[in-house]
Amino acid sequence: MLRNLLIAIVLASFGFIFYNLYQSYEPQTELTGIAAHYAENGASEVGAANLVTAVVVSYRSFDTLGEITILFLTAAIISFFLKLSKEDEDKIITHRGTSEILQTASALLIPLIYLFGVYVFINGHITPGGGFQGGAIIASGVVLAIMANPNMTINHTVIIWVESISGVSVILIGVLGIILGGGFLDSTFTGYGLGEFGTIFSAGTIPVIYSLVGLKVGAEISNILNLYQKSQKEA
Amino acid sequence: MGNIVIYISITMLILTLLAGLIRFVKGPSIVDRVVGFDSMTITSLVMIGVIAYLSNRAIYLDVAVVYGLLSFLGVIIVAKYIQGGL
Amino acid sequence: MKTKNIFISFLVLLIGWFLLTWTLDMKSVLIGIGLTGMLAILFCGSCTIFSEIKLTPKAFAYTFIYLIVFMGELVKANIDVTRRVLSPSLPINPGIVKVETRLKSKMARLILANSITLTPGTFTLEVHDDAFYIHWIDVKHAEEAQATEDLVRKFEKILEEMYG
Amino acid sequence: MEIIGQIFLLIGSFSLMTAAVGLLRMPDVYNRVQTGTKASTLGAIMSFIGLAFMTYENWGEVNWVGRFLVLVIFILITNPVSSHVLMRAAYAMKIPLSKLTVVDKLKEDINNKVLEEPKDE
Repeated sequence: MLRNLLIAIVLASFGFIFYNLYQSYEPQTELTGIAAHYAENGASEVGAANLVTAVVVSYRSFDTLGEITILFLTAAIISFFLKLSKEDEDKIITHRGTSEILQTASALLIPLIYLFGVYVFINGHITPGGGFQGGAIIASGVVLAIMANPNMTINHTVIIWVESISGVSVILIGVLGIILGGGFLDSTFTGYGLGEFGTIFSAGTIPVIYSLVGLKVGAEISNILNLYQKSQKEA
Repeated sequence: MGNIVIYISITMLILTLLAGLIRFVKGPSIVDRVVGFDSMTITSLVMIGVIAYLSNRAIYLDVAVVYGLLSFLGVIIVAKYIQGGL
Repeated sequence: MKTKNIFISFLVLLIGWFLLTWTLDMKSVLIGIGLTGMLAILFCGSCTIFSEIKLTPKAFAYTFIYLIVFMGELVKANIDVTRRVLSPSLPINPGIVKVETRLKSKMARLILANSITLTPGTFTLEVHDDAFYIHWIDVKHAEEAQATEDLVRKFEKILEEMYG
Repeated sequence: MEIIGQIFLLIGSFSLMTAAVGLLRMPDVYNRVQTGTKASTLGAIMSFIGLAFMTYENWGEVNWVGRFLVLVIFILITNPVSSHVLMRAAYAMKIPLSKLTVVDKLKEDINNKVLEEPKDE
């Protein structure tokens, strides 16, 4: 009784707070300062139909580089704490067998999920989405594979190579931006052109950078998933 | 004429969401809750479709595909979890 | 065999790419061909799931027939559910029955299970070798042979033509 | 074209509503999953087909049809599979069947040792 009363009081006070917030909210009708510059010149300077992508990968791509680094550090720390012993790696999980229907359906769906993830990060500049989202979709394909077959192993060497090569390539493209464009990680090279607005080869190097980011994110999250799966203790 | 149909169907979709919510709150077992939630997810997929039609933006449908994928994975993970171990 | 797997997966993925991009722009098509080829080589070398269908005109004709039969059953299922749910007395008579299938191909079994799930009043609950355990909302025949005749045969005949 | 789309959309939302009513009225988990899955699958498919028809004016420039087709195929594959997995889990949890149940062959086969018992940890 008392518990329900407390819950009701908390809900009511939340309602009060949100009502006040809603009452005093006045939508901003005009963009100010740098936002106005992005909104006006984003399409012509960068050539991306998706303005968020223009900001994330071109104007503010140094931030994105930092985010990738944070993700990499997270993966490294998790793999440090979940360090596998030899018997963990060879362990065979014996739960109740997975349903045959789920196994077949996952074999059917996994290539399609990968295709969708690749589509999301290659078309990051003309559709909603981008590198991080595409990488997460690829990792969800890995989740489905693990669900359907608990004893699946992921090839560590391949993941580490994909991750390192895509990470280095992002930096290399950034350095190329200093030479050919206006600065580090500038996505508009002189002489390369922006391409036709709204097609797949527009917006300079954004599709390339996003593909590399997507591969890197997908590989890192798959690695974390694999570690969790293997270090799971028998229930 | 067109708008009336859209309003009617949106009303029905909201009723469906409410019914799913009731089942989600009430449902005696965990499976009932998951079923209610799944029904709510599918209804929201249709909602996203209707919203995409109303605002004339086809790219919202990509969001619907991702949402459907995540709900599918969610149901499977919960089902695996409640029968012991992932 | 492996080449056939990769090639058919490549075609299926390419159709998916066209559905997603919906353009015949030269560059997009070329990128799609490259990507789907890479995906097919990397992930579909050993998956037989796409290539189990027989590549004969007859099989394609039966695929078409199957789609029509399936759509009809789906609509019937919905009318059935509506009738059951909206009638005040809730006319249900549920139970779990066992049926046998002759199908061996994994894809055909998946399609059969999904079709049973989406047809009036039946739901695949458990699969064990050749036995499907089906939750039937309105049990008419409890014994195996009769239930198989009722629930499985109409799909199985067509699927056998498609997948052999 | 537009009229066809609207009819499809109405049928679809009505099916979704039927699914919801089924979720509320049915006596046990298994029957709820049954009605829920069937009606909501058909409802979603019908609504998407209807919306695809309703956008016929700009099929050429914008990708409506392809995305709706992807959604329809995706729902047709995943929805029955996820419900099947869920119902299997419910049976493994030994959630009791409704009192109206007349026959349970799966139980008989588990008792006769044809099948192994689903482990509930």
